[in-house]
Amino acid sequence: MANFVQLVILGLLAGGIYVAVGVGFGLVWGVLNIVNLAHGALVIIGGYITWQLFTALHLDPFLTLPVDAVALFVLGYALQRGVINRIIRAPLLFTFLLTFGLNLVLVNILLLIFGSDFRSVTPAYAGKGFEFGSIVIPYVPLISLGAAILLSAGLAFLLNRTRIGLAINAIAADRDAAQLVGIDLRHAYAVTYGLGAACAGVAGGLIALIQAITPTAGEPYTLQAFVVVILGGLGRVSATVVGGLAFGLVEVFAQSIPGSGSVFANAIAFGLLVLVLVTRPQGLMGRLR
Amino acid sequence: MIATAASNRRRQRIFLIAGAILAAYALLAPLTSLDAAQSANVPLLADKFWFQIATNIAMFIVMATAWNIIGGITGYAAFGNVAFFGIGAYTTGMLIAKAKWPFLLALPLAPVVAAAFAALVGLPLLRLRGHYFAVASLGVGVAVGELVQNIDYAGQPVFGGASGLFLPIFRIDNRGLFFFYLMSAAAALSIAVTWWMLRSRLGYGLIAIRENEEAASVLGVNTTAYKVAAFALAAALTGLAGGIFSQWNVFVNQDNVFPITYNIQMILMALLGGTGTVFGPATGAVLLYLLIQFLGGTLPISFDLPFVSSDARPIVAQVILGLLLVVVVIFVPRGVIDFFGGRTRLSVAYLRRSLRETSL
Amino acid sequence: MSAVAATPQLELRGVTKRFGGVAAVDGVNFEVAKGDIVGIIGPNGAGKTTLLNCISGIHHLDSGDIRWEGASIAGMAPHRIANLGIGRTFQIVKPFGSMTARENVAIGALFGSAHMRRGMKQAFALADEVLELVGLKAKADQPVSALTIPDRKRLEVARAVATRPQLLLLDEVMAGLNNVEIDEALEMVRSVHATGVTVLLIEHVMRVIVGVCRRAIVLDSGRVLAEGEPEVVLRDERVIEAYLGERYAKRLKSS
Amino acid sequence: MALRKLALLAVAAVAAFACGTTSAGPTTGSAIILGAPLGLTGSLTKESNLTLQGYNLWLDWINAQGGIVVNGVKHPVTLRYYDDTSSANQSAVLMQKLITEDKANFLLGPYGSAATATDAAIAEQNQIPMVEANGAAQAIFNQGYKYTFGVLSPANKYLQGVVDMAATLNPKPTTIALLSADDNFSLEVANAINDYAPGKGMNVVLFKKYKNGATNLTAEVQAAKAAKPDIVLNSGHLTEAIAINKAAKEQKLNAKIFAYSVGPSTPDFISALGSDANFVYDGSQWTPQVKYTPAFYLSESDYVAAYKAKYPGLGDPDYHVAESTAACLALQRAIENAGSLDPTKVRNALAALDVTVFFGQIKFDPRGINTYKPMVVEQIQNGVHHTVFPATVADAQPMYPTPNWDQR
Repeated sequence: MANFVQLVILGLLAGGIYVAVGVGFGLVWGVLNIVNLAHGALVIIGGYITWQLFTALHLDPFLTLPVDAVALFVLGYALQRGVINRIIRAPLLFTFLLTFGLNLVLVNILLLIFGSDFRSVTPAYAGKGFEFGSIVIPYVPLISLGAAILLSAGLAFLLNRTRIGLAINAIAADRDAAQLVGIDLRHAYAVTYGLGAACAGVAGGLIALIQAITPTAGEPYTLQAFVVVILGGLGRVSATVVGGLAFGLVEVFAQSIPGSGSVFANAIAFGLLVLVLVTRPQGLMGRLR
Repeated sequence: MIATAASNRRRQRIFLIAGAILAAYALLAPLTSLDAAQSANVPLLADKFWFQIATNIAMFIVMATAWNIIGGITGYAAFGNVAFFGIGAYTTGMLIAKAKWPFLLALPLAPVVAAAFAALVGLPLLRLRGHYFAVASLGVGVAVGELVQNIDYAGQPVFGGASGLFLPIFRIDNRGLFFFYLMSAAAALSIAVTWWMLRSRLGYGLIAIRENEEAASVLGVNTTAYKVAAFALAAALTGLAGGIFSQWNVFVNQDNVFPITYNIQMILMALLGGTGTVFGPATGAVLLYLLIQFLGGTLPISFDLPFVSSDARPIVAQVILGLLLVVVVIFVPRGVIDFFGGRTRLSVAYLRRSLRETSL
Repeated sequence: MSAVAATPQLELRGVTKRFGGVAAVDGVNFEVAKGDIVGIIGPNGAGKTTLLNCISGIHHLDSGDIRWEGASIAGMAPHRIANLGIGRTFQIVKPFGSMTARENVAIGALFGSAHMRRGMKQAFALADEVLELVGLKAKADQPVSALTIPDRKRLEVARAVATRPQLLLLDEVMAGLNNVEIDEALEMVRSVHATGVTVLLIEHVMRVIVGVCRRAIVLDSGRVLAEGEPEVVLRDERVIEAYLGERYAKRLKSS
Repeated sequence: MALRKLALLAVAAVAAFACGTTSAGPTTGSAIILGAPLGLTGSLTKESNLTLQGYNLWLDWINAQGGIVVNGVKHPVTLRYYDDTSSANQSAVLMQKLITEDKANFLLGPYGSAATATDAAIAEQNQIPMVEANGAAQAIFNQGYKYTFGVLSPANKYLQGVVDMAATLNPKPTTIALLSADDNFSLEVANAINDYAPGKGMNVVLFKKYKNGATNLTAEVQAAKAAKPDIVLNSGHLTEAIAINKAAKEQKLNAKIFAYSVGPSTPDFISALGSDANFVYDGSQWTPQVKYTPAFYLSESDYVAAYKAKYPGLGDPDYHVAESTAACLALQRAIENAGSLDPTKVRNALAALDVTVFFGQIKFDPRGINTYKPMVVEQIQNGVHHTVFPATVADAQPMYPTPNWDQR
């Protein structure tokens, strides 16, 4: 029983990262209809910013998260405004192509700047945690989960309670109608992508705390973001939170299947994804639009 | 599908003839490497490295053209077609390495197994649309590779496991030539299938599905059957390429035959050349493959980058590749085949028009 | 011929379709005889299009049955229903954008009625015939994007006619057309009907119903409210007051 | 600025040319061309760069000598390498290019077992010897290929040294939890331990495979914790080693020995984990502390010095670098022994090779892999790598047992 509880906790904690990775991806996909293959690269840029600030200035990694967010927002805004906006009216698959190209550019620029060394952020309190009998709750993943939830809540607030958020929702509902009521589409699109990038940056900061990063380390996260967003259901921040936590749980429980269960973690996750898509395309939490 | 004026027809014919000449050269030049040709003092026009390049190009022509059947003609953005390549490769690989079948007997089963698998997963998957189908097919692609690598029975890997499959080296004179022509035949087959499709009932049904699935169904198109047929056909061709690859490459494992990057590359090629057309994906495959090799510095025509150290050269090459993709996507949204079709000319006005059409 | 009178071509029995908790079509019963031309009217949201979707197999029924020449077609896939000889158009036209007008119509000829299936060449020949019938012959080789709205409506009808249907379901083909265009469209419907096709059409434009239909069915909130000869039905006090409102009532009286 | 650089380069080139012609001894032969595909971009960039460093170190040295001596003639050496973007299939393309277009006389291996397996088949088909240093999976060597030689100890030896060492310790550890990535190399390492440990009186109480490249290994660590082992062995790569070490600390998985097949030997492991890297063991092909009696080339300490001079700021060379250099040395000595540049003669000389260099003994078994050189065991002590086993080459005692996490 204690083991089961521990696994649930580990799953939820792991899910924190997936929530952070998923919300930005889901926002860009849901609102702009862009499947952002450069998401993983944006995540890792956030990781490198956190690492750089931690190494050079000894800043606490969690305090660097706002810096990640702002820097990535600016980068994301510029990418959308300068590049991605140019193909918004092209067929869907073109966003695959374009963002794949962007991913290649970003990853290799990181490789030029930072080299291929593995970088990791390990603050003094890393590895420590609360203990309740045999159950352990480590600080770093716990704070990461908190940060991810906070990030999602902030994003939800922004989308539902602010002017630009309402504009973004209007775009998601009907782009052309949104333009008719006077929304500056180019700006709103860039803001949306910027927000997605900012979320990716925060996720990257958290990821630098749990693993060693290299310029190519972001690619798996693009795949996982897919799964998380679909599991939860496209179009709502809260759904992505559920999807991320569910994905963490699935992964941890797949790993703890005795024998070679854990090598099928991806197969199980994607199998589940296909199952969800076929039986309930709106996701666990989503509404059909 | 638009009627072209006479002058456009003429231009189109010129491009077709030029393409045919190029293809004939590519297919015949390797023959100059034969001993008989060499002893007759025929100049060497293509060596083993060029077969290797050309065989790879033919392989990508098959993959991109096959993807075009489901992704371009039917309009279902399949994102996991590499699964069929891998299944084809493993089918042939298993039959040769484990069951000791001869290669030419094992090869025909590669497309059959791949198509059967596609039909099986296609039934539920093809009910999904748009990005959902893309993601689900990607999921299948990832999951299949993982299962093939890790499935054990009684403690022993069923499909060679992580060590992969080593096939005996196919002993034949002029091995490189043999696989080049085999893969080229597969490429020609895939193009021929596409050409036939676009003139057949099947092709019209699929395009109707792409343009409006509901309208197609009330006009009597059995959409499920047609979509599954397109998916299976794409899978069969891709599986055939995989089957040839397995014996050509000798070594088969997950890294080799289920690379996720192929999913993206084959789509890139089809889009770059022009989706939904007969020759577009093949053109895209040739261009993108040569571009990648050119930037990698492996072609005879090479280039130097000023202010870039030799250490940074490969990295900068990747950055340039990425930038080129971005530029092409933005400025040539209908693929380069558009310039050869006779309807449009490459000009500043064309670039500006494409930019305006797709911009926000 | 007496058998035809005994078995209606199309028969709806208690047809019900719900979305969430709301019944868009609620226990609808009616029959259409072979060779008839019937109009369905009703205010927006009355369930007219949903009813057509039920007949053509796009929606699955929640309850009830639809019979075609005596045999149930409920639950059949749309293409099979089309193959039986039931063609339809969409209110919001759904052309195949990358094709020419001729190719659009050829799709109908290629895939339509199962027992009249033909090869590529005959299909295109039939497409040309139908294009002539609807008056689109001159624009046969134009891409759909070059067609005007009325032409696209014609194309929608032409495509359905090319399936060689025995029953044609028309979903507001006159909507958005001006008076002259409506007259042309009316002529088109009459000529299609004259080739022996049963027609079931949804319309908002009353003079269409009055002009061509032998019978009208009034739908409201998913239920059949009245049925009969158009003039009679439209003068029915209940219909006028409950559905058509003051405005239509006045207009009808003045006409 | 660029112009001045260019001028300097030109002067240097002229000078080098002048020196070369005067000091090359009696005669200078044609250049020997070596070829290697390497993953200079993509997921294997780090390890591939280490491989390239190893090749380049030898290249500088041999060309400073004037080249490889074949029958009294000095042949300078050129290395041709291309970026395979970490793709095994591209590696095959480049292999063919190196053989056909660049007319490479001999081949050096790429990084990684998948690329090595693919390339081995091409070397075999073209009958050009390939000496490789970075594909330890034995499956490659079980195919009867005659032209592929691996200077490194095969995968099954990787962690056996740790088990051997553990057997000498007091109190003797008796239980092992074995975690392994699911790639071919890692599984060979793990399977070998699973077979080997019982003979040394140790039980494998947990054997768990995980996905290669996994970054969330918390459930694996949890399972290991439940098994309460004396030894935690991980067979994987740097990424997974770091993830497991972090998770073990978080979840208070304590054991007497933590040993990882790959990872701790790279400086990145220590820089990523800080003091948490202490006490961790790894099986290593080579360490800067080993003491062999080299028949030629540099001694261990000179090798380290040469590395630091050429690549300042990177610390000591790790074993990827050393084994890559060793591959070049094996090839060099075989060419010298063959007294010919004929591929088949050099291939035969490689098969007959038996020489000791700074990397250890290089001798190939009939399959072509070096089963004669022992693996050594390293431990990180106070942030520094020390060799702790076997005793003959050790420079420190194992710090045993590993204290609990809260006392580290």
